[in-house]
Amino acid sequence: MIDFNSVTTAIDRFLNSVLPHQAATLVECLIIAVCAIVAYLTFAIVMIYMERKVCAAFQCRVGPDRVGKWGLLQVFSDVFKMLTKEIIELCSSDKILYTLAPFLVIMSSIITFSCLPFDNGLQVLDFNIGIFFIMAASSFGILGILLGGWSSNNKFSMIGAMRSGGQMISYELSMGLSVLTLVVLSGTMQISDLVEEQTKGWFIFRGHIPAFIAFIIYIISGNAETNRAPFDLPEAESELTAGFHTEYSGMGFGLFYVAEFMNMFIIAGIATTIFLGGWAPFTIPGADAFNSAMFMIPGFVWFLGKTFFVIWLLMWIRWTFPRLRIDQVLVLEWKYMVPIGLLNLLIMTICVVMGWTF
Amino acid sequence: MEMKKPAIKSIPYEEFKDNETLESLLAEVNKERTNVLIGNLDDLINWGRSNSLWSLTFATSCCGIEFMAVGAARYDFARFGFEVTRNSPRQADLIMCAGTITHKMAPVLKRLYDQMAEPKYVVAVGGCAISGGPFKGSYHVLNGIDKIIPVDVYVPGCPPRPEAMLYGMMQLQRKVKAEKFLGGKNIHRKRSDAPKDPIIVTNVPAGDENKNEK
Amino acid sequence: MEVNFIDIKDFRETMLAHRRKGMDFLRELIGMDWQDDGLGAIYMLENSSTHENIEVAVRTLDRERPQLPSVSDIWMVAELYEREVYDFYGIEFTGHHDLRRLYLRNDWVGFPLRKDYDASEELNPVRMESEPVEEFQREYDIQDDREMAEIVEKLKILHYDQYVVNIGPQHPATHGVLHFHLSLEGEEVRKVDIRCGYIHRGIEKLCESRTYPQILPFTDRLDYLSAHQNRHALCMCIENAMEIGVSDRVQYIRTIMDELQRIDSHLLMYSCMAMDMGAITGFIYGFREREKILDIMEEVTGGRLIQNYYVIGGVQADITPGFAKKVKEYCNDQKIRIKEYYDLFVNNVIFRNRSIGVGVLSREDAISFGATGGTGRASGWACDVRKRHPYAMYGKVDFKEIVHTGGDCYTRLIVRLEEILESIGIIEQLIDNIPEGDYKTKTKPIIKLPEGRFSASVEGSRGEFGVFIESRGDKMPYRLKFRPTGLPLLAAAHKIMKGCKIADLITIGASLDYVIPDIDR
Amino acid sequence: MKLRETYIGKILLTIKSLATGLRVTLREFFTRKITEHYPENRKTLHIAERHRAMLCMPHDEEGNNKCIACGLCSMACPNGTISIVTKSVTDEETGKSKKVLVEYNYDLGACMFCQLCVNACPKGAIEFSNSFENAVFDRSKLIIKLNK
Repeated sequence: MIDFNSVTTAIDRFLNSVLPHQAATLVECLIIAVCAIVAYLTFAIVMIYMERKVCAAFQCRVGPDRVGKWGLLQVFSDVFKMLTKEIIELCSSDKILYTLAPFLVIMSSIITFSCLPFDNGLQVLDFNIGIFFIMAASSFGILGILLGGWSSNNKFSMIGAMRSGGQMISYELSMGLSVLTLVVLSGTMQISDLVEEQTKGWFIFRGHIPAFIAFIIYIISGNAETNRAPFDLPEAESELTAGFHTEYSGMGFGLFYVAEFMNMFIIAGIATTIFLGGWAPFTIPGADAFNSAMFMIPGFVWFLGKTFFVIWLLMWIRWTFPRLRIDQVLVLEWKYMVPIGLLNLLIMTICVVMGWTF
Repeated sequence: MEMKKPAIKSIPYEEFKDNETLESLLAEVNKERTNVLIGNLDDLINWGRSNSLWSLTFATSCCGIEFMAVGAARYDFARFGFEVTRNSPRQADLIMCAGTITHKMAPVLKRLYDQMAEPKYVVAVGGCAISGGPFKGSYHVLNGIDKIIPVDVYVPGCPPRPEAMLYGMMQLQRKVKAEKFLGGKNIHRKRSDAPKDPIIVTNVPAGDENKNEK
Repeated sequence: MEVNFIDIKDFRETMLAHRRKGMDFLRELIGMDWQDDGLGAIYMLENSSTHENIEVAVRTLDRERPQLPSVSDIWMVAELYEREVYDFYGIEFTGHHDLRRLYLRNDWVGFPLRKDYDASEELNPVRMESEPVEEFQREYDIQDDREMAEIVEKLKILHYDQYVVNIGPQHPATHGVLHFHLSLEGEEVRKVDIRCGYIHRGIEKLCESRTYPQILPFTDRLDYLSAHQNRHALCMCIENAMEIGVSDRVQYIRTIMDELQRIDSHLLMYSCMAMDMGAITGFIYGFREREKILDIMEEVTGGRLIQNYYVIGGVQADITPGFAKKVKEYCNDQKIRIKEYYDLFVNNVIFRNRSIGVGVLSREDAISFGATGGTGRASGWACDVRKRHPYAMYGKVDFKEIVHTGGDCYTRLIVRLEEILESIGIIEQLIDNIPEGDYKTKTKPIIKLPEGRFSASVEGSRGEFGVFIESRGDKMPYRLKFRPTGLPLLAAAHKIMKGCKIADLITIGASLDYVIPDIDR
Repeated sequence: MKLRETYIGKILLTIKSLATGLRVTLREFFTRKITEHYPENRKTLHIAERHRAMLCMPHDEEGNNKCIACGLCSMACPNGTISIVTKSVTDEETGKSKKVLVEYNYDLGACMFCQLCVNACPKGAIEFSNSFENAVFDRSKLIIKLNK
């Protein structure tokens, strides 16, 4: 198993020898920031391309294939066009909040993005309350959407913002419950320990039934958290033209568009971390020969493979179901997801206390 | 640096129609001398803009159904990168005016055009948008949308086939590639035509309380 | 068709008498300008159970302030019909509680369909500023002593401090350019004010200055999803008026083509309903089958959406040899594919929750609004013209008329999907035994209809489409009126959409399946 | 109480109906795509020969056409898209003056492809072709001179 800790400590030692301590940490922070943002944008581009190709595959058509070899350069041309579009300043909107909104959404998704365990040492933030921090960081993204909707002084975006507020805040609850169930199983909240624990066996297998139910609840509430169909009420095309980002043009809209895709990547990343064992390879307790073969494959390949499988699952759900109405969204949350989540938490604690987990 | 003839995949340059107007556009663009760096950057931006033209879902009558058929599985304009049809004029690059524009619809179309972000384009699809088509003599029909907004490409037909619409979009791609973006297309035109005070659709009476309303 | 005139004095009593005798379906209200005989209106009434119909007319000689008693309290659809006649002829209907122009702008000068209307550009230039939406409803009611009714501005349409939203002319889910002017309370819709006219092209005025063969292309562009049926209605009306015999082969071809167009329109209705409710994949699957029909149509008629296929006395060109094989191949494939729609969208629990019990239209309302077609049949009213007044081959083909009693959005979609299977059944009965014969009977180059009034009606894809021609014997009609299949649906929508949520408003609009150019003409 | 009303029943029915929907899209994910690649398949593209995309006047080898400049087509057209310029020529043998076609202008932008002109032409000089690639940048390019 390649351990990136050695690589990072080597860089740290080299920098400290050359520069004074403060300068070394500053340079390290700069390197990490640049790597995080570059990784963030490349994943965004890969995600947009994957979304358009997978959506086309589900709809028996071909998707972008004229720009570049199989349409690979399509998203780059989208990025160039988005950068060169004029940003319209609205005469009667709340200027400060209007420009602040996209950055709030982007900031919340970059912070949560950097908590994901790509490989053994490749993790930017690793607090001992890791999962709890992710929950907190991902929830102030809602602020951005609410501000964006309210400040653009457009009645449709106002309705879209109110809908998104109601929906995302209530689905934080069931997402928190399903994560709590897994924390009960694993016993720790630190992400690296969580994944370390799963090298012996993924939690979704070790936690058998309650873990699987938690996984289903997590996928549904993750879908609602990122405003994707069948919960895409805030930017429901056919009802509110373009929902909360109706008045945004150029890069303002570009930030919302990228943040939506990256939130989906983060939800899939967290699902892989706590359910499917992050960068931990697939191991069967008995067969050591098989396990050692599995350990040959590097960690981040495991992590990205599983994440993109979960993303494919989310896209499958998006391109099949019609949209829910706002009262059905809330009824589903408060009457079905929260009770089942609480019951599941109870079952999991009983299993852990009695030791029935693998 | 010379701006070369815009090329479209798998259709040779000669087989396109109306190359003369394109050549005159190119000649006008190549008048000033641009250095190599800006020229290449211009080409890159134009390549990006021409391959990702997002159209506004604007369909008033029969051509709208063919516009949906172009978006559906068989002709699929997602292959060209136009897949994302935006509903809000702020995020759309072009208006594909598919259908008849009547006197009552003309101010709405003009307002939508004003709300779009620069650089914006207009494709007139079908006989009604080009010249009023079958309803040319009617009292309520506008004889061609080029009377109120500048039109870039005309796609004749009533309604034009989906392939003809794709051909029209490729013509627009060639026109986008033959433009000078830096110092040309992106200079903010002084919004002279933009209305000073915003058009109020519901004129709001100053606070008169009409009590008999429930 | 003969029309009996009633004196203006006892007009309302005779109308109430007709209504009590069971004439509960107002098929059409035709405004007329007989120049020196004054302005008037023709009412086509029908008894929804015995299918017996009467034509009644009333006229007034005064041309400055023509006034007729309103019947909008007897038949609810008359509310919109009378606004249309006011818009085109300037006839004020006393007792109508909301008489505004339906299609044209309020600052439009003159009444277009009057014979003495001058259509000069200076009088009505293209005005570039949107007009402010009018605030008050205008009601004409006769105070007891005075002869003439006065304009009384009463109820305010939309109050200023309500949350007023425009689901406006350009909107992805209005199936065209329809303008919903809503006042909202949170997600609930308090008050709906539907404004149309954004695609009004003045087709009926154009028809008065065109010869009969030149009028035919307009019918394709009215309701472009029942192009064949509309054209069939006009050709049938002209052929009946001039007693031109049409060969059996043409009757077979016309019936098959009508049914293919009906399947095409129902597929589009399913696809647009799926898209409006967020299932874009359902939309793409519906269009995949629809493309197969468009291929068959293009091979034979030369056009995908607008076909220009029927002419007076037959069809433009004979069917191509491979036609029967392709149609049979398509019908078998469609029977399998339709199961896929049920699995993907119709039996989906999200769709069922969002559409069952939403926008319920009762049977009496359906009849009073004259909402024919799939919408009427979903509310329990057997209003299929192919059964009421059989034409072409429909008398000799056995098919079931699908009538459900649910009346909500879910039933309206189910009725359309089952009608697709019914239409396939009809096509399969006809496709194998198309008789030999000439595809067009010779007609004189200049077609002149004899004096008199003629009408014909046909089952369009979304309702009964009627044609009424009043001819003075020359090659152009004196007055030509198309019965809009969509306008009654809009009147019904006006009533159903009160009190629903925004998402329901879009679902109801999609389930009613109206086509705006057919409403505005 | 029927299964449909109970709490558990609703959840099970929901899962069953969602699963059937997912199965349909999954099966579609792996089926062959039906998209026609328009610009790539231009050589083999099949357009119905009855499709009306543009009016044209067929010429035989020496370049003369069958039009006798009678003007029936422009009268039959509801939109006035056809305008004919003729000049009268005195025929040698009979000495009578005969109208000869100089210019046959056809406005493709206003045509509604209703085929009334082709039906009205006594000599069959004009017909509709199915070459649909006519999009242009300039409105005046849509007014085409049909006769060579």
